Amino acid sequence: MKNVRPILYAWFALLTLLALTIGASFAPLGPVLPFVSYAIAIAKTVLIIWLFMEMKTRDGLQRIALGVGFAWLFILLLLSFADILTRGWLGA
Amino acid sequence: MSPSQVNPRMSQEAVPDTPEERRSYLAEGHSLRSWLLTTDHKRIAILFMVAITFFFFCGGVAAALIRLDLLTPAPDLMSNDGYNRAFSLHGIIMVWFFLIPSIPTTFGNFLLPLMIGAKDLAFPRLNLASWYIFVLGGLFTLITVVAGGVDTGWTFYTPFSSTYSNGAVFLAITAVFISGFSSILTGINFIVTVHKLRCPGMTWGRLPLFVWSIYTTAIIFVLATPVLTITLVLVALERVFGLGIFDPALGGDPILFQHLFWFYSHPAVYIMVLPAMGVVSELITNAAHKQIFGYWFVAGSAIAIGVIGFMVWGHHMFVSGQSPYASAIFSFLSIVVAVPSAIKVYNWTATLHKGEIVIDGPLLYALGFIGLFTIGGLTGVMLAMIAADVHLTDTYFVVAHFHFIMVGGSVSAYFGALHFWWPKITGRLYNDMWARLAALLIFFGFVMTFAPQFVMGYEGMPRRYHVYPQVFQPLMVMSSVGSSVLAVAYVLPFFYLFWSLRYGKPAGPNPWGATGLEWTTPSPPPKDNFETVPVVDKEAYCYPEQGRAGEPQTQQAESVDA
Amino acid sequence: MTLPVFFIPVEASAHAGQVDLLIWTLALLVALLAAPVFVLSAIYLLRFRYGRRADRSKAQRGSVWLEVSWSVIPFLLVMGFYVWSTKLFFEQQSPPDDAMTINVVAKQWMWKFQHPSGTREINELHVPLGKPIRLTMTSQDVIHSLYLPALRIKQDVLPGRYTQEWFVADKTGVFPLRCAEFCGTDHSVMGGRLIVQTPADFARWQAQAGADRSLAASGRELFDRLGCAGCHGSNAQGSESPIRAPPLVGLYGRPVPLSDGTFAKADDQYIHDSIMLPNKQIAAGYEPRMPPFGNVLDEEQVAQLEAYIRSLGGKEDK
Amino acid sequence: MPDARAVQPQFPTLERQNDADHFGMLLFLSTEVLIFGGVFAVAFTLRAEHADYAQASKQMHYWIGGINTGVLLTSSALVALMVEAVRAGRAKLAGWLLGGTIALGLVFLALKFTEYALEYRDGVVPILSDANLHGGVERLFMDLYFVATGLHALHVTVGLCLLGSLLWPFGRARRERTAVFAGNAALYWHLVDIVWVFLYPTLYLAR
Repeated sequence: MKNVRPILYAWFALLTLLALTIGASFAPLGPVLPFVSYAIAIAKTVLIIWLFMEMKTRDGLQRIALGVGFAWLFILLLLSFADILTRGWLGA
Repeated sequence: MSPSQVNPRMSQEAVPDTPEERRSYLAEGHSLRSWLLTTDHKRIAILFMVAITFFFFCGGVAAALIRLDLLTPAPDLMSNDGYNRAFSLHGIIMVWFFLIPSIPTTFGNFLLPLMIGAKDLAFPRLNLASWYIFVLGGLFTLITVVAGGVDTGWTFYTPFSSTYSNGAVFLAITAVFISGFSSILTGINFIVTVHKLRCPGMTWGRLPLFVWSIYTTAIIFVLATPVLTITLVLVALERVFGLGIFDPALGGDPILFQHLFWFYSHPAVYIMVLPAMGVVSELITNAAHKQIFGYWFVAGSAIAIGVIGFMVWGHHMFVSGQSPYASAIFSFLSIVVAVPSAIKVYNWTATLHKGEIVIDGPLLYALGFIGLFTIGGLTGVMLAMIAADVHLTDTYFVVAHFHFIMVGGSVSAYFGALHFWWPKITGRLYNDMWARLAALLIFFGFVMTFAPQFVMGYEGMPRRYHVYPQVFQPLMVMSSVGSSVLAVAYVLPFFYLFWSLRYGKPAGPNPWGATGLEWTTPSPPPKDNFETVPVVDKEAYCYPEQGRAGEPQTQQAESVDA
Repeated sequence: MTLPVFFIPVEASAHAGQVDLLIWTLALLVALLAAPVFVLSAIYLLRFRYGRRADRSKAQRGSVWLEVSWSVIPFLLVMGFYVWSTKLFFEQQSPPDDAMTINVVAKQWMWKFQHPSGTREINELHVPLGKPIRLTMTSQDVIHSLYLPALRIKQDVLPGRYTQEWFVADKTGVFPLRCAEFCGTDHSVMGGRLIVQTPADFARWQAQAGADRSLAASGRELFDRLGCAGCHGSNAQGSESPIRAPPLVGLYGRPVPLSDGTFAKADDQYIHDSIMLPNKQIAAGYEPRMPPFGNVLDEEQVAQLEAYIRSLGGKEDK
Repeated sequence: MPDARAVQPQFPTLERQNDADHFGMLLFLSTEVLIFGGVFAVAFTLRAEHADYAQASKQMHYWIGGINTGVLLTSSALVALMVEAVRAGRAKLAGWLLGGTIALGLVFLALKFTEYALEYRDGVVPILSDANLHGGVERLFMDLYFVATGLHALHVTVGLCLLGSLLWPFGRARRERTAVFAGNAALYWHLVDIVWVFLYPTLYLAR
């Protein structure tokens, strides 16, 4: 049971981040809020993947197997938003 | 057989026509139960083959109805709704129940473990589950037909599919949704198998190119299908419960549906064509009896197609109301993805150089693939040009373009694979003269069917038209006549192949003098494939330098006593 | 009847000629790139077929130079076409400012056109020769696509959104007009005619076809009938009571501050959405009180209201 | 449940087999990422297109969502500890940790359905009870809310079934095979957690 301590630290960090994200949603951040919210969500995800899902100790292949899903999601979002955000730039 | 019917590519050693000493996978049991509960990848491949052949003919009947109806510009055979249902079912069945599973689930399933020296796939029970899921999806398709069919086209564009269509959209979506899980499970199974079950010595650089292709296809299965799954769920919810997601009347975005749909459906085209490319690499090298030209370029281009293929979907949407800037990006990326395809075609041509080429059935199918795929691919480059696409998209030009790739290309390769590995699967040799005849008929019937459609499309004939302007009738008739030739050519192999099951000569382990590990096993292979774990010490396609005069060898190490 | 193979279908605009040039040059490129595959395969099949004596020594197993050259050269060739075609496309996407706007409403299974003069027609589109025409299009139900093969243009027509295409016809005559996006039962007969006339003929036609009043006047009438004046003021100058609503005079084409701190340009799409889905974007300083008219109005009426609001002045007064 | 002796014939060693199981599970999780990715693509797109899309999230019971996030994060930590315990051969401790995880999963579902009931009472459920839904965009938001959380709840249920199937053979927890299965079930549970980590700011905190 040598990995207990990192798991507990991670758990503590996750709950702190949760408090932070709730707090941020009440702060007057305006249009910056989504970026803060999702940055915190990504930080949480990294903690879960790295420590809970043990990607820290896994080989490259297994990291790729999980990472590829996120990478492809990024492709999907990036290119569909290339459309959605630039619509209507050339007159209506 | 007369000498003209003897294939010189085949080894002429006499094969004793006696029962195998070891039992083949086919002899492991003859009960229905022994087939339906099998976990043997070879038997599951046969199960898939039976299922997709059935759907191939279902989709073919729909195609025949369409072509028959289009003989005249007036609506005479079917009503408008009937026609819409016919082409929708043709598309749905052919795409999801024939083309996508065609080569991966049959030859992929059968050959992948054999080619890498494994006893089975990594998850045999999952493999069987994959077949049952596929059959369940197919069952829903048949229920859809009974329930009156569906009239959305295979693309299910919203808001037509979610709100306005009067067909059995929910059932059709359920059918495709279910079959998607079959793809995902097959994909995971193949990827894990290639990574974890290669036999000793089978390094990545020694993998047969068919394995590279199937591996890339599996990656696309795993990464593209989930997006289709969730998209179909959303459309179904919108249809059944009236939720607002893509419905513009509620503020939803119908173009978003097209983005999500084509994120799957464009890579799906590569699901159809990559395995075909793998087959052609095998067939060409064996016919030329020569190492492939540029192994790493051919293997690498498969991966490149698989990855870049995910970034080009927007070229289906140049006139959809997509932002012109996004269109410009997608147009550029579409040109980029054409490069690895070109590399493959040129490498196959170069492989023929200085080969010792036997022109027989399998090679003719492979050449048919190369010719039709080249035309289909290059017209695809034309369609990637936005200004040209604005005129040509949604016309018969596009119909011709993708049929050249998916039918002319992939189906030719499927038949090529069927002929090349038939002796391995069944242990019998067929009559090659008939094979050559069928291959030529398929090629010419195909060109006659679809070449006129390029012209019609350029002249402004939109696709999915039941009633069409009189001026197009001559070309339509030509196309319909061609399709009847094509129909005969597709049926023909079933006769001589089934004939060979009973009357064909026994094949022997390696009738073509090929190098892959699958040819070191008896034909048909025993249940566990290999008696001892094979060891590989040679690269793929290690054909002797002296051509056919040299000693045939396989990738298996000589020193290992089997 | 002769087979209409290898002929260039009628071109009714300069753009059509350019697209044809592009397509035929591309066809040439296709032939050029496919030729090595077909010719060399045939030669090799003959020269190196089994049983024929040929020099098979020193067969190459690969060549990086060859690989690079046959991937880079075609790629650069095609990149030239990319620049050409994309430039052509962007021209086709940017209508000139003096274009005459015709509103197009598609519904299952017909095309409706409204001229600025108020003339309406169904499945027939009369346009004058030599004048830039902009079609502002929307759909009442599903996605359609307005395809004018003689002009080599096509654009999907979406529900809830405006899309546009534009052209200058340079040949008089009657040309086909088709729906290119599958839209249901009678998709294949959802067509019509594009009739290009000389300006004089066009004026004669318009006088004959008649229009009781202009689009803007119809819009004004609608504005009164729907009771818009109750909130927006009888002359659309805005009102403080009983409910505050923004003034519409001088609105068109201006940036509008929104409640979330951003700005939106008061173009046709903005006005359309403000009528049909008023909660989508809320003008700063006003309560979201406006009822949605999505179930009350059809797209033609919205176009009339827009014409009225345009006529009240604004930045892009046309 | 396969045990330590069951190396399937296609694998040369047990280690390779375990490796393959693990690898297959990770690939499967990638497909799950993309399934939920489609939902997020819809959420982001609609938010980009409608200025007041996020306004609708003001009426969510964000504190229930917040507690639920904490519940899931904690259960995730417990299941990670459980895997450690199984590996260390401490079956009894593992059993308690597993029980804790499952209990927290059930708490999550209970809270989730309480929340649905509250929303029904508030009149913000499209179609069923939409008295207090103002306008199309709010409706659009709530539609996606129910799709996304419903799909997530389904995954929580599947995850609970997976973990629950560990309970019975737990007497054999010390065996290698079970540690692999436990590890894979835990991976699934972590992914369900990650999805929620993104759903929470998307649906509850998007003011």
